[in-house]
Amino acid sequence: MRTLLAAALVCAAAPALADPTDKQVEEVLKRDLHPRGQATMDRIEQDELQRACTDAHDNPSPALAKRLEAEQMRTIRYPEGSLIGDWKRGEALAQSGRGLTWSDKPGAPSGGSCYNCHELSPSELSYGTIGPSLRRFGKTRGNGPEVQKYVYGKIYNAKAYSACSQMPRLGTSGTLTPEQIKDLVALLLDPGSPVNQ
Amino acid sequence: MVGVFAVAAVRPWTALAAAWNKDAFGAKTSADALKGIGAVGAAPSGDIHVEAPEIAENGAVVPIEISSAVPGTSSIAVVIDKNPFPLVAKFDFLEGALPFVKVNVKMNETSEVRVIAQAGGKSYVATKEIKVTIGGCGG
Amino acid sequence: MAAGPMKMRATLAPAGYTDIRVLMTHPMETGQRKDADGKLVPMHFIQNVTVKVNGKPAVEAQISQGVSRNPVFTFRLKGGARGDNIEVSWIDNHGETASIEAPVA
Amino acid sequence: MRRAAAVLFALVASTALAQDAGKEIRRYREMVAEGSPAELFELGGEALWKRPQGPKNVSLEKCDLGQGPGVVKGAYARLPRYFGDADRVMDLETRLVYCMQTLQGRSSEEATAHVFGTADEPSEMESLSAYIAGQSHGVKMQPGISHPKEKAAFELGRALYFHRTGPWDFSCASCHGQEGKRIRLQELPALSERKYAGPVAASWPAYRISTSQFITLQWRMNDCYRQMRMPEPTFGSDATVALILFIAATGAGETYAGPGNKR
Repeated sequence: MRTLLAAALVCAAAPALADPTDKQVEEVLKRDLHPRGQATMDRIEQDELQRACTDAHDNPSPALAKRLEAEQMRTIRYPEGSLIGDWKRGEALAQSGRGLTWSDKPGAPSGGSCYNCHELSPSELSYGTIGPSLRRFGKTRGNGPEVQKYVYGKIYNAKAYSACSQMPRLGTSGTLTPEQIKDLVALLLDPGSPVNQ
Repeated sequence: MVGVFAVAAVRPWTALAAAWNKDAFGAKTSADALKGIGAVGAAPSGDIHVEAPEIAENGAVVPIEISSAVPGTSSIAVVIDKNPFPLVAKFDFLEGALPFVKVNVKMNETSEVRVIAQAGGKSYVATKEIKVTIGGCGG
Repeated sequence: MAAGPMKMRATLAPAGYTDIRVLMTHPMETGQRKDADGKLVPMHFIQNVTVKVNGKPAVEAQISQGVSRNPVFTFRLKGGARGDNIEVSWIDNHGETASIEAPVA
Repeated sequence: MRRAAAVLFALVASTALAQDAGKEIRRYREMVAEGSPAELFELGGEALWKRPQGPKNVSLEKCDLGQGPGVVKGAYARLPRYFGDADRVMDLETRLVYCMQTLQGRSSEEATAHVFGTADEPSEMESLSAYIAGQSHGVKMQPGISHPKEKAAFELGRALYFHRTGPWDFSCASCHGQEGKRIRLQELPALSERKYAGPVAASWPAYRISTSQFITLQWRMNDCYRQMRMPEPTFGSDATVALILFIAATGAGETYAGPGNKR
């Protein structure tokens, strides 16, 4: 493990700053974090959306939110044909919290981490509550083309629908493949999925 | 609460030759484990009290507190159906001990947990299902 | 990690029994776990635990790899008096042993 | 009970089933906390504190944790704080590394080579933390918040807490930002609020049941950044100390109740 106590002792001479700016925080992160595995230093650079949400404490003005959402909407790529995959594979993806960390194998398929924040299948009691419950999602909202498109898009880039959402942009960030996202759409919408029982 | 603490000293095992029921602990089914400890046909009993959470967020540590109100209880055993080796522990209570024990056990998955009390040559059983879940991010 | 420290507390409970809580440092390996290099860690677990009061056995336990790592047990003795000597000892499947003694407080 | 139950938070559950699950999980944690092996790590840490080590072959017993050389009682409850000799704000582990360097003559690399232990190889740092923190049990927590560098560290910690970045756009507040939320079954305290930060600060460091390992706040920061999909925080860096001070100072006034137990 790399350490920098000695370096930190030197850095401590930096002047005290009240309410550091995003740029200053970014400089601190560049100094005090180091790359490990696939977690490289470029991840420290904020994009425009992250900066806007940080500055707004995740509560952007309606006008700003609208502009950010429109920009994010343009990142969504819909595949040809059906948006519904295999709910069984979707359930496994929803369970898995792996992917993109320095301890995950680079290139190995990621999971969706869905149960970390959402209630889905009734048999899984260990679910998080940061996001809304998705129980009976397809049953209450239907599973026509419009709903399919919405669910696919929401998983692909949640920020296109809510600018400062806490949900990762799972497609835009390259976490999940289009096939995987289709499997998650099936988990939510397929009448045979346990989510809709 | 004031406790008395001491640190262990490694020393020769001084008890009588330690007996370990290889057959019972090596059994791969609850039925064989029960046979191994002579508890086939144990009668269900409401006098065995099993205090355990219905859901454990980690199968590596599942606390179980057991006491028996069956008169003359001489031993308590814990058998977990879905574990690769179901017999987890057997406690023999000699003169001076109350038929009580609290212990942390491992559970591979959600399972029935059987607690066997033996008294006067007879066996009694209480069962409880404990669900094992994932506690945190899973990463 | 092999056998490390043990810790014990023996107290007279108001309800008239002696409460013994003992902590043991032991890996309690099942023989099914793989280490960081992907190699199976051999089975290594405590098999017998004995509680003695003033030198006389009161509880004799046989346990398996199904007991959690760093085992903790609570036992109760009928009655008892301050100063009674409590000794808890264990032996594992490698023949390693440890024991701890303390008077009832 | 001295090792009374781990900190538990009100749980807003969406269904009756989930409410029962929450209740049962609380019961589970209470039962586990009664027999926490944390005490074994405290014993191990005390032995390490007194063991001569390093090129100078001396123990850490003369280490100044902020209350004077060798004073361990109550020291943890006053950390992190500014140390004039190092001219920097330090948390417990950063200070221990400093003492290992200055008293024992050890290199920073050697002293921090194995700071995060495993069940098979517990770390010296974690055992020492268990011992020292345990010596503040029952003491009111008052980390340093008056020196200009303490104030600057607090402001930096708060800014880091809300700073969104990385491939998943996370800040600390993404998870620890609202009341009554959880990840899986794990409650997520909103650490920017006094009523949540206090009990949390008062329960670290802690024994982690799922890994049979003793964990510290430096470990917690490290693993949160891992799960944020970010690069790794350098052990004892100003960023980690600033976050720890932000949480500790936000929760100041709580009586230290650890070492605790975590899932």
